[in-house]
Amino acid sequence: MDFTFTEDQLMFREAISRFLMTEAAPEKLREIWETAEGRCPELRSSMATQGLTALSIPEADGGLGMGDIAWSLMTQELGYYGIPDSLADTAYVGAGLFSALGDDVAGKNDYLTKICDGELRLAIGHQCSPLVADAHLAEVLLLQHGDEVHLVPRDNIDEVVNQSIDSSRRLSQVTWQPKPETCIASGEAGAKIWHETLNRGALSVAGQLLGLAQRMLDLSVDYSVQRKQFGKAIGSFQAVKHHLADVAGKIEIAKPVLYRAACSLENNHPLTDVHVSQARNFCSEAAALAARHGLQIHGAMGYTWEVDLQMFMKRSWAINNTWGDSIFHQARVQDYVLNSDADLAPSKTFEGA
Amino acid sequence: MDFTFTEDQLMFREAISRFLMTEAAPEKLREIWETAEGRCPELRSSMATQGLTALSIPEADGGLGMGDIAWSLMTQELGYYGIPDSLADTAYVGAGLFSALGDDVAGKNDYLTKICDGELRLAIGHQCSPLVADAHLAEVLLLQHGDEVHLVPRDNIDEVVNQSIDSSRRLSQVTWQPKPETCIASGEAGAKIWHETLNRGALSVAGQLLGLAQRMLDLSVDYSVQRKQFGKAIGSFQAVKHHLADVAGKIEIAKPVLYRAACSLENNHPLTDVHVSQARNFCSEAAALAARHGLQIHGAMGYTWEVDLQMFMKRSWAINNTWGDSIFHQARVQDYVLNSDADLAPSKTFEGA
Amino acid sequence: MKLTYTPEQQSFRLEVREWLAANVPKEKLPTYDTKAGFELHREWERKLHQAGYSMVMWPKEYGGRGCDLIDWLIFEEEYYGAGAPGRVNQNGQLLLGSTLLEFGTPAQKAQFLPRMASSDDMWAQAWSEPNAGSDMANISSKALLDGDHYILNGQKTWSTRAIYADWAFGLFRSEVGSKRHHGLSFLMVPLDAEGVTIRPIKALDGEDAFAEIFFDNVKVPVEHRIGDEGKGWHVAMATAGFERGLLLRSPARFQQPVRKLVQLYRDNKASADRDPSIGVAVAKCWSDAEAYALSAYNTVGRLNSGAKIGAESSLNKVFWSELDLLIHQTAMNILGATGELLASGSLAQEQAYWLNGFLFAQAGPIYAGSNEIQRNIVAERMLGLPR
Amino acid sequence: MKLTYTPEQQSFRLEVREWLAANVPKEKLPTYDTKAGFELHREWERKLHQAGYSMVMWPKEYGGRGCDLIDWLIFEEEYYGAGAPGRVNQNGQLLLGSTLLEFGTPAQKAQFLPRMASSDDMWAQAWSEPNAGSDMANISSKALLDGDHYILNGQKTWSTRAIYADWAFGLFRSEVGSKRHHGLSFLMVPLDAEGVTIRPIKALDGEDAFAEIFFDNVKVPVEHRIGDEGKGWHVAMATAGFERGLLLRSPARFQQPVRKLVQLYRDNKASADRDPSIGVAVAKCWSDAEAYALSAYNTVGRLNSGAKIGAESSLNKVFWSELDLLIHQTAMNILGATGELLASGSLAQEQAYWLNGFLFAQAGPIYAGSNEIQRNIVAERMLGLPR
Repeated sequence: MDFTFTEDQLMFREAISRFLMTEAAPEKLREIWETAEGRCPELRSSMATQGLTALSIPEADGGLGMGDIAWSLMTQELGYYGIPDSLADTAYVGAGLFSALGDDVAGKNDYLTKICDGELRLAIGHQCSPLVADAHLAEVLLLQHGDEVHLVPRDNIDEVVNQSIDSSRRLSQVTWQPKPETCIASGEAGAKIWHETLNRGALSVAGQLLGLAQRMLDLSVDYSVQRKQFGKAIGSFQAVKHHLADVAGKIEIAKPVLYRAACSLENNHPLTDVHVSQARNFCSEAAALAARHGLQIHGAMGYTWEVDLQMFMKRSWAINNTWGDSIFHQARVQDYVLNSDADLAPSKTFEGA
Repeated sequence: MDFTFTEDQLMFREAISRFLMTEAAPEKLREIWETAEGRCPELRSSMATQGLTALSIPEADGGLGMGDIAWSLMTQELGYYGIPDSLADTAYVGAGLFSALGDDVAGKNDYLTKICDGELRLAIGHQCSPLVADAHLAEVLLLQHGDEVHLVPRDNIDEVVNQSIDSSRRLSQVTWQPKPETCIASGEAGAKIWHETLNRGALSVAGQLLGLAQRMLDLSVDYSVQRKQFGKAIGSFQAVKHHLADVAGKIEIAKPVLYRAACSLENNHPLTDVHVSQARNFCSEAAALAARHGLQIHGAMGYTWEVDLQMFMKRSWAINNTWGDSIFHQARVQDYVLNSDADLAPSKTFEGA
Repeated sequence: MKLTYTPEQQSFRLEVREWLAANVPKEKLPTYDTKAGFELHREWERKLHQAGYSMVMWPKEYGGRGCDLIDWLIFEEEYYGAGAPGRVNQNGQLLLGSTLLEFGTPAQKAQFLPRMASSDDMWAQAWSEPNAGSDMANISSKALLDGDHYILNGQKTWSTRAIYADWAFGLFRSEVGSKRHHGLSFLMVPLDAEGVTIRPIKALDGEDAFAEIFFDNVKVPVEHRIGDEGKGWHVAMATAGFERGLLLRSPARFQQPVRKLVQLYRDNKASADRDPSIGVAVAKCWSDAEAYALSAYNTVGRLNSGAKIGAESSLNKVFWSELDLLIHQTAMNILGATGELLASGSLAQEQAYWLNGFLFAQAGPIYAGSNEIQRNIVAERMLGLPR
Repeated sequence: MKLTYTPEQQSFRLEVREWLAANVPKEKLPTYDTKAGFELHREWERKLHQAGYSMVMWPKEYGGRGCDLIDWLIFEEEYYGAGAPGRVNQNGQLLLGSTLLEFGTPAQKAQFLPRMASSDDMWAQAWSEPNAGSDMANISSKALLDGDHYILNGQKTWSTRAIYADWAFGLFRSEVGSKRHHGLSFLMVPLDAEGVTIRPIKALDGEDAFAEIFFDNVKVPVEHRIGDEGKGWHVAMATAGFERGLLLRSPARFQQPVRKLVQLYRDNKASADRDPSIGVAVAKCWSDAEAYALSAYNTVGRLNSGAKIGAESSLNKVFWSELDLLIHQTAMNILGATGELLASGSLAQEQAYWLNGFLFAQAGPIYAGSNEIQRNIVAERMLGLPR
């Protein structure tokens, strides 16, 4: 029983954090938000250079061979710095999907290598949403058709692009024709892949939401120390203190829940579904409260384009219902507690159902 | 459209309030709490002398001829002063039940007169609860058997008395045999009487809960002004202010909801069920928050027998699930909103379904 | 207590309903936070005014209809129920209008109210300053009396739609060296006056919804002061009370989105019921909006019996702003993955209604005095807790 | 990260489970807030101690078992899971015990810990004073050094079960004229010493759960001071941290009632599901209790890696106290009309479990430092906001 990260995991997180702090400062994000595509190829390349795209790739394929546990730290960093990129969908969720494919799938290793090198842009269309994020830039799309997994070149789809409240996001309605030659998994194997992909996507969102929550808390703490009203820093008012303490509480309690879910997913725990949804719910709640109280503490300033808070709030609102919406994840936990006959004794925390 | 009380109604409330303030001070309540029966016949008599027992009785029968609207003020006073008596069950709910009986029911007017004169103690057993309050002292019991209303002398029942967290309350499991000679209403008429009785009981509870909430708020405000910590009155701390402001908010919003429900019940509004449950829910929420924040502000003192707050908290906890529990009243509102096809346009506030 | 409408009230309702059915634009007007949208809303206001529906509770001589507050509530129910356009001039009409009716001279009323009712004059607030937000008394903009004029210098901010407006009203420090609530005067300023500079502030959604107003030796005649010299705080507090209270946010303003929320729920019932907290929240939204409506009718009844609105207006403001958050959060939960979409896309007309409402609701606990300040006011003024 | 137990941990769990199954009293013991119940609980503690389960994480030489914190969590899971009696001496064992282990001299440890482990000595806290509740530094009880003794004068209050206990520990002002956190010493006082008077305080439920302790020239040898003269605040703060943190309220303390709540829900599903907010609350209780357990294992992992617990312990305290309220409020909602019944009646064994828990939960946000104070601590020490 050891609920800690390895030194390697912690050091890699630290390195990525330092890197993103300089490479993805808020001014840079604003620039990217203003572009037509909402994305910056150079940023992706530089993240690849840092090894982020290689994280999930098996060491045999030239990657770092880390897994969901390591990603539960990294997605927090992507959230914290508000990275406007589909990196997690590609290098974490997509890489996980490719890895789960049979070795007979043509080009599987090539794709993994391209992901590892930061050369592949992909988009994933899961039935949990009618929208596909980043389809406008993807080279290939991984698309769901029932239990089938299809790997579809961009040329073979039609898309209508929508804008999001988060100016960096593009969400497409994708029309396409499933064909035998694009099908790379099906039946039970395909269903399992989609099931696991949804969990991985949800965990990616959870980590990003938690990072966003921490960023919004930090911005709000800074603001409350600087901003004066009634002759003193607003951070000295008890109402402000308690708002921020409550946000800190939501963040701290969400962390172990996220980490346990990552551990369950990495180890095929029988209750992975419940653990992932639980993690997503806690992280979602942390981000929602961080946004709400963060805005409240920023006052009217927080409601402006000029102050950075807005970028992180909007990201948190935008991704909150992706990779399974709130209803889906709440229902998975409720069903387990209310409609199963699971023994919920205190000794069962780490056991299967 | 006139959402105000008459001068008569307001003056009567004022008179009752002044009367109870002196006759039912906390020391008096403590005395009654210590008695074996938890009730004080003299207090009932003196309330009768003030006209409280005559409130619902038609003027023709020697009463004041007021109705649910007036009672929505009076029940608040009973709650505010924590009156340990089944007065509302007798003089409001019971009187309403007798009044609804056919004129052919033997003794109907005698019972009304006895209620009016403060000479009758009755208890009501409705299927919403397995318990009958005040059966241990009742001369007669009004008991439900399906759609039938039975008027049963105390001698004809067996009872097992339970104690409540509220030391003044006695709740009995009553065993009895329905007989033709005790049946005073049945069929559609009986069902209607029980239906209306439940609504009236719930409204009585709602009013008392609201009065209790106000009392707990007042006690907490007093305490927070007197009690000093860190060199100043705790009422000057923002956390305390906001706790109490939130209680005040719950109380103020509950009032018009209570009054509207009373008006609906008095006037047979088609949505009376929904309005009564809505009122009970708002008043219940106000009392629950007043207890929670009241105790929090009193700190450990609030957790003692010595400080008066406990009597009002316990009353509020004890009666909260009487005359329809929380589940019942929440479900009635939810069903209306979620499962009916009611038009909820802004113009429909005062219209029927 | 009699909670039914009189025949007169019922026929007023029908009359309003019919007029709105015939006149409300079929297509939603573009947002009034853009110049084009602003002017289209002004046109709509003129149309309303011509029909006598602009300010139903003002006296007829000032462009109103002389209705009582029950009629006003009825009007609002019909107005929101019909999905009619947002009221672009309401900061003036409701806040300054009420103030002028109470404190204005006959000449001021005659000069300003009719043009406000018709929206020939559009008004912006000039309350906040960079260092006077929640601490509203910390005003430093100056108005020095110079013969029959004030000379204004300083800066106001968070002035809603000031870049498009004709006039602004607010507090200025008119007594040199005065502190806090003392020595302030309540002034009305034409925004085309020499020395006025207006810079837009881009809001969360990218629109120029607010502005900063800079005053550089702006000359304003003494006749544009409301109330006595140096007594502006008293006048402003009355206005702030109106703002927090009933007028700015009539119950129908929340009942209408609740009605749409219930419809959204009913349309998506199979999916929404998988998480029962959704239905619970929808029912709570209805119940709260209904309670707010009841509270409004109750307040109007008491006002008609001679009562005054006190710190309850602060409770109102906390209540409706939190309700508005819950309504829109619940809608976002029902919409799920498509909730983040802007109106410009392929899927998103309904979504955009909710997303815009969600964004605007986020500001509710902040504007018109933050909810923290409102709770302080309730605790101190209503409950008597020490400052 | 490896979230599975070692074979040793698994066999420790089974060993504990078997012992508890064989030894936990079949009938619930009477409340330890009465003298008779107190002594029955003392007997139970002795039995636990004889089996080596009293203080599993203390060193063996002091009556413990030398287990690590993971084993302790396992023990707690089994202990609560078995419905074993409440720990009557835990204020001493967990709070003072931890303090002695960290700050005690070898002689103090040898004298006090074994008798505490066996509950031959029962301990009461003596923290609060009438004017030092939330403002814990406002202590005025005095301990004047006189040769090799302190002379104690003053009053303590809210001392849980002090009328039955053998010893008390707390802070006394030992430097004349000192203020706030300075000049305090941490002392242990035998409650049968001359000059000690104990008066019970009747709690909400009518039992003598607390007491006031009066000190009238009570002589206490210098050897009963923990830590340095005048440095008691530092020692006490470590103890308070333990209290708020993990030790006092292990996750199993909440997981067990949640398990029973889920059972209560399942047993009453048809009725409870009429209001879906019940099921939502039950699921939230499970999820929160589970999260608290995960947080505990995570904290233990970090402690084992050399980290210290800081202001997180304040977050813990807020979290579990609010969870406890929700668990019991939800149970009361499911029980409905019978929830108010005391155990003495005809219907009410199950009800009384929940009612007692409901009442005790009400105190959670108050004791061990009110939740308002905890939130201040988080804001100031963890987030760095100004005082």
